Amino acid sequence: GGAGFGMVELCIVTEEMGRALLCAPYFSTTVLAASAILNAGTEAQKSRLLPGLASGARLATLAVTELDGNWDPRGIELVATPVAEGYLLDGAKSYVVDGHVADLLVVAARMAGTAGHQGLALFTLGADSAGVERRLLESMDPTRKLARIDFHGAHANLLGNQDDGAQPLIRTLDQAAIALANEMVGGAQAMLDSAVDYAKLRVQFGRTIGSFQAIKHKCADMLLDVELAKSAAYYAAQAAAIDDPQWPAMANLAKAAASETYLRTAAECIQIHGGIGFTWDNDTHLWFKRAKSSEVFLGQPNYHRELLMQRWGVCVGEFE
Amino acid sequence: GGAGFGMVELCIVTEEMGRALLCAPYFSTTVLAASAILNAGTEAQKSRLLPGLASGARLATLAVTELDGNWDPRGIELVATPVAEGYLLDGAKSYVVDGHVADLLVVAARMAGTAGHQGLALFTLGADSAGVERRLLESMDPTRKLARIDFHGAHANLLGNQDDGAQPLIRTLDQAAIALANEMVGGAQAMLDSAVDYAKLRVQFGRTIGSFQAIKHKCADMLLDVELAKSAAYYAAQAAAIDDPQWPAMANLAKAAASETYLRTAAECIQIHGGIGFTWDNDTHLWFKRAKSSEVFLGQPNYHRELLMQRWGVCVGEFE
Amino acid sequence: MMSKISETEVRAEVRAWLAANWDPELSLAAWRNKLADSGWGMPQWPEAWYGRGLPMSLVRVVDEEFAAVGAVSAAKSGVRHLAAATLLEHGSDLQKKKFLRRILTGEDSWCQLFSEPGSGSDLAGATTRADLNGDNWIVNGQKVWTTSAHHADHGLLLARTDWDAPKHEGLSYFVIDIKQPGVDVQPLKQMNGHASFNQVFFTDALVPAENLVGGVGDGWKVAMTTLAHERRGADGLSSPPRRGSRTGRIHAEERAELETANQPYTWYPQRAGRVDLVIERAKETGANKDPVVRQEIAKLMIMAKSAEWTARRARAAQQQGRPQGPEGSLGKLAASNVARAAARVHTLITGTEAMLTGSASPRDGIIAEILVSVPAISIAGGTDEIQRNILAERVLGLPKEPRSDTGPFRNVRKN
Amino acid sequence: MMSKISETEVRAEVRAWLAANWDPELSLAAWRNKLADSGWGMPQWPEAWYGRGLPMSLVRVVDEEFAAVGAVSAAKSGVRHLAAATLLEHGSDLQKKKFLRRILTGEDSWCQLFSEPGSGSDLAGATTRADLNGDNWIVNGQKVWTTSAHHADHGLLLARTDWDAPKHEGLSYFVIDIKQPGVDVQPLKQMNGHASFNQVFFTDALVPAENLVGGVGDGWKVAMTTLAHERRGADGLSSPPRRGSRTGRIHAEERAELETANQPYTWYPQRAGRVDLVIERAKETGANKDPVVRQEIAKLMIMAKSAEWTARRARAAQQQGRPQGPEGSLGKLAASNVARAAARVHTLITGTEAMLTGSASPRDGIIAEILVSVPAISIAGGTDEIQRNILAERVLGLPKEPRSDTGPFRNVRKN
Repeated sequence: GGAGFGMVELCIVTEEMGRALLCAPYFSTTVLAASAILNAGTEAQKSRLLPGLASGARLATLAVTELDGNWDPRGIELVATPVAEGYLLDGAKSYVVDGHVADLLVVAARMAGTAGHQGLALFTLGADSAGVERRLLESMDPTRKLARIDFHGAHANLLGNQDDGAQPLIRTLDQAAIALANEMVGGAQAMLDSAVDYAKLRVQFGRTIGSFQAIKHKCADMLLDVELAKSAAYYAAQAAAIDDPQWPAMANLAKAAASETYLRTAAECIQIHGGIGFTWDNDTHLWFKRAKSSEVFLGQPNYHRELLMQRWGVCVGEFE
Repeated sequence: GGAGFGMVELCIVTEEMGRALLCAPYFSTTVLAASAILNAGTEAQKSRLLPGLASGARLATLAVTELDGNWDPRGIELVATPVAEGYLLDGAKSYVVDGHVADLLVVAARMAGTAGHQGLALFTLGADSAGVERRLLESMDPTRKLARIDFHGAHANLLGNQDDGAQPLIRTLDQAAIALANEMVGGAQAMLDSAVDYAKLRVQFGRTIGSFQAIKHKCADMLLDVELAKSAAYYAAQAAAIDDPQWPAMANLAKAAASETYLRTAAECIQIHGGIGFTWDNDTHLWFKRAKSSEVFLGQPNYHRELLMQRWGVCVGEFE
Repeated sequence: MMSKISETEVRAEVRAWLAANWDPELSLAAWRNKLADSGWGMPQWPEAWYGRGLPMSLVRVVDEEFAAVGAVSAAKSGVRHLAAATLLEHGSDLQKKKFLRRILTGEDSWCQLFSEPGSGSDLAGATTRADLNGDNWIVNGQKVWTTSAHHADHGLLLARTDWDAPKHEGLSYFVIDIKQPGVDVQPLKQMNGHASFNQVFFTDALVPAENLVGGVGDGWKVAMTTLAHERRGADGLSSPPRRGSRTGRIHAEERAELETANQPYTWYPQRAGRVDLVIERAKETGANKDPVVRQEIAKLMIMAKSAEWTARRARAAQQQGRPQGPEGSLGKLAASNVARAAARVHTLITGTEAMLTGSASPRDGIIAEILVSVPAISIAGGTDEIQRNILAERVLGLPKEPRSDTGPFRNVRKN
Repeated sequence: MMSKISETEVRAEVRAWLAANWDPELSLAAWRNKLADSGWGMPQWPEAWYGRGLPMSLVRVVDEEFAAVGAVSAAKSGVRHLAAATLLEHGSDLQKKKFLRRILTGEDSWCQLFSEPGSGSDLAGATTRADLNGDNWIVNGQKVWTTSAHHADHGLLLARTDWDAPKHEGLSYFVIDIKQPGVDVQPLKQMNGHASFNQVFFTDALVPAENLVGGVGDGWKVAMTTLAHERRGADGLSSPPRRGSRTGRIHAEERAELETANQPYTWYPQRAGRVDLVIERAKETGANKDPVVRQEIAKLMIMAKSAEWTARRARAAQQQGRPQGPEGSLGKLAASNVARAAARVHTLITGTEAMLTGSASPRDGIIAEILVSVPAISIAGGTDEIQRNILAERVLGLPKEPRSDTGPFRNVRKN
């Protein structure tokens, strides 16, 4: 068991999807929702909910962030009120990946009157439940669809038991950060390959541009950048898989490393392509936009760097 | 009159000294001490103290920082106690430029029981006064000598009148930052020139290394870097000269810009020289060490950047 | 003394002429034909060609008088003024006669046909061909990055006329009629959704022999004139603010003209990173409370301000007579660094919202447009790499690289 | 199965031999001569040459047994093992006979004479000349960056013997006696105050013809062997920790030997930036309370950790049989970036105190030594620029640049 059952396999898949820029709802259903259910759910809930997701029969997603786009669970304001059976959810979530198409919603909420990590829990409900209002957002990255979801007294079930508090959610977000880091290094590798291929093809001043030191050295730096980020992403996946106590910190490290690398590599890939790389018909911009969106999705690099420092005890962490 | 009488001229001199790495006690006597006297002193004090400094008959310096190396005047702890005539100074100063050879010391101190900017004032005394103990520090930069000075009830005179408070000191430090920024861009220009000259001379693989794009582009980036820092340093000097209300913020801007540029340029100059650039007999390291020491002297770049933001009102400044 | 007097004279003369002729109810074309006939539209042009041969110092006086009464100037926007400058320097009398008047009346618009898919950084590597057949040159090939070709009447065409000459010597320069069957103009959509440029395809397009500008093989030399004026234009010598009311038929027509002219450029401020928005955004989002963000803002502002003052120093040097030289590349390179840094800081400030675009996203989508437009600034108008070469070779005097594109162009490696 | 058996055999054999022969009261030389005679000192070497021809997999077993009783190993430090590896591969029997035994007893020390003032990045551009005169080669020229030449007995010399051959084909490889009048060794002081290297001047220095390693003109090929072993050595294959007491004459002698061997390298950890000190320093100075500093520490640690794990991935790949290739340049380049970033962060943490040096400065001067040593890491052992070329050409397969150093070396441009 442990945090990372199947983490390495999961990350091999996300890396490939990042490389090929596949738009399947894998991240929302498997990386986010299924992990949340695995981390928080009772055995009964797991066996009721997971098969449908695994078979692809149902799509699911996890709703954490709210309108302020804050990824720190302590910022969650959506309220769950206990009723006869289950809970009523009131509030708004945003930046919910595939939230407009998901059949099942896993929602992070807090008990009325609680604050910080106290009183946080995960809930599940059908996306078509009464009191659920979904709106597709216009996202820069056409390959990662986002939705805003408003809850007006929508009826939901508690996932697992309430005294687990924030831990299952935090663990899910850390796992997702590792999976995303691996997706990003896949994309970064694709940008490096594309840049190098073009540099070998494109001729200016009677030479392939790849024979100019300016381009050669740029590509060498991209290679180093990508190799380093890959090492971080792979290491974090391994650490989670073996439940190394360091693994949550490694999630922050990998996410920060991969974010910077992916964006730099995508930008350099456009630069090496020159004007053509800035055109719509050249696909490079799709990876660039994915890199941009991945940079802030699940938290910006500086957020993860600060978390890393706190988890390493460099400063007194208010985080955990 | 105004803050910047002669600032432009002063900065032309410091830029040249930075370029040639002159080790005259100009910065301590003219930039620091004389400015402090001009900013704080009464007419009588100016006419008594300045001629000797101008003629070079006496060396002087300004003692601000203490053992913690803090450049924020609010951190000053050295205490001045009023006596029958004058004051007694008790405490320690460090990183005092040319403090070991100066004849006249200008010392920043606070009245007992005060805090923050309140109760700060400048005092003068002869370096040979009773209760003054000086020790030359071992400084990385052999061209900028530093001393620690301990005061044990040393008798000193108040410079100007006490209710001016911290303003003359703050103004002196801002002027010094501008002068230092100009000194630094002079040094950076010297490093650029040296790198370019060597790149035109040195042959590897049957070509001058200056014909390789890796070196050409490095030099081009150095040029841009130096030109930008120069513009900041010159602009700040001008702003101070005409007493533009923005000038103190420009001091922070110029100091931060020049610090980063000087260090980068010196490091790249060593890199372009290769192994020989790392040897003692090659003078490049003298500029490198001056760049390193100038980076933190009068406050690190991040300190000045934060001050800039506060003075621009980007955030509520606790500074002024 | 001399110039002092003639300044007064000029001022009196233009003032009198405006008093007698300026009428906001005229059509744009009618008014500008008056300007052409009188020479007041382009006073620095020679008297023989719609001008009055005045020195630039006095042109300022004329501008001031036009501004004072709010009179509309001759058409100057876009490639138009590059065409005029090039034709004045290298064109035949016939060409000047054919084209100059309708350039300054604004009745014709122009586009520049230099860049090709295969020759971006390497402009002189153009492979669009022009072959002389009787009285006509037959043009075949493709150009790209052409602004406003879709409503241009004429194009400034750089084409290869000799494949055995070295690269720079086999090019010729033509004025080509865009509105002919052999010319196909297609819009080119960019990653930020705008389509500011065109691709232009030539299939046996015709250019009358009389439209060759300069001699056969002089194309590169003539193109240099066009590019020099383009660079100078980039400095943006702005006219004094116009006084007087903006009502009247002519102003409506002029506004329409300007709108068309500016349409391709609406995203250019975003391409440059919109440094002007950074501090406002930090305050409105509360990001200004984060010391880490403040450091990044400060780094950006220091770079941007220093770049601004560097440009100012360069202009000051020019006003002291030093010609605008390769230092231009400093500004270009600085602009790239500033724009990239600004995009980073805007992301840092905007956070998760940076995943959104369109009118519902921050600042009506302006922030999103910054993020997807900045990549163009280090490419358009000469890549950063080209700028570094220029600075290294022409400012620092570092040696050129060994060339691989000498000898007959036919034998030079191409795409 | 086979190797399983022989592992047991080997373990028994070496254990028995050690039981019979290991004696901490022997002199270092006496003990190591026993090692040479028995072949247990270099079991991977051929039986003909002081070894036992064991595969590397079994060498580990021997190391373990030596460690178990705390027995001293053959001399391996410094250039010595490069000399041995090179001679074993390219040396004549006479040369092996002359040099190998005293290499592994440690009685002779060696230095490497490749780099020259005029050929740093371009090692094959060496201009130190060797001219055959009867039975001797006469050597004239200068070498630099030579570690420990001042107490070396022999040098591995790369010198030019043919000026009409192309650059790489005109070099030959020699073993030269350093302790002769024609060889003048001068220390070379660095900007950090250390003098870890020497300059070596040759004035009609003599090399007996029998000391030519490989054929005339094979110098570059032979030097490649030396450099390959140097790179592999850089990976640092560490032996198992030794058990047993450290008392006894032999251990004292060994400690002295190691001290001399390591003396030039005391500043190398500082050159690499001492990332290990960063977090401690942040805590002891209170800089850890500044979120801006924490961001910079995090950026550094992320880079350093990622570099560490990248090296680990490379080693893992090698253990799966992939040869240690140009990926080595990844680690070299990463180390430069890490060291520079570490120097920045140490400055940020140390603040004004960074103006000081020497024993009264932070960490007894270690911090100051970091700041003035880091510039060496991007130069020594191949500049960052060279590493980028290697990565671009050998890993990414990007084309080489047009060469300017072909043809007879006599005509190639030099310093």
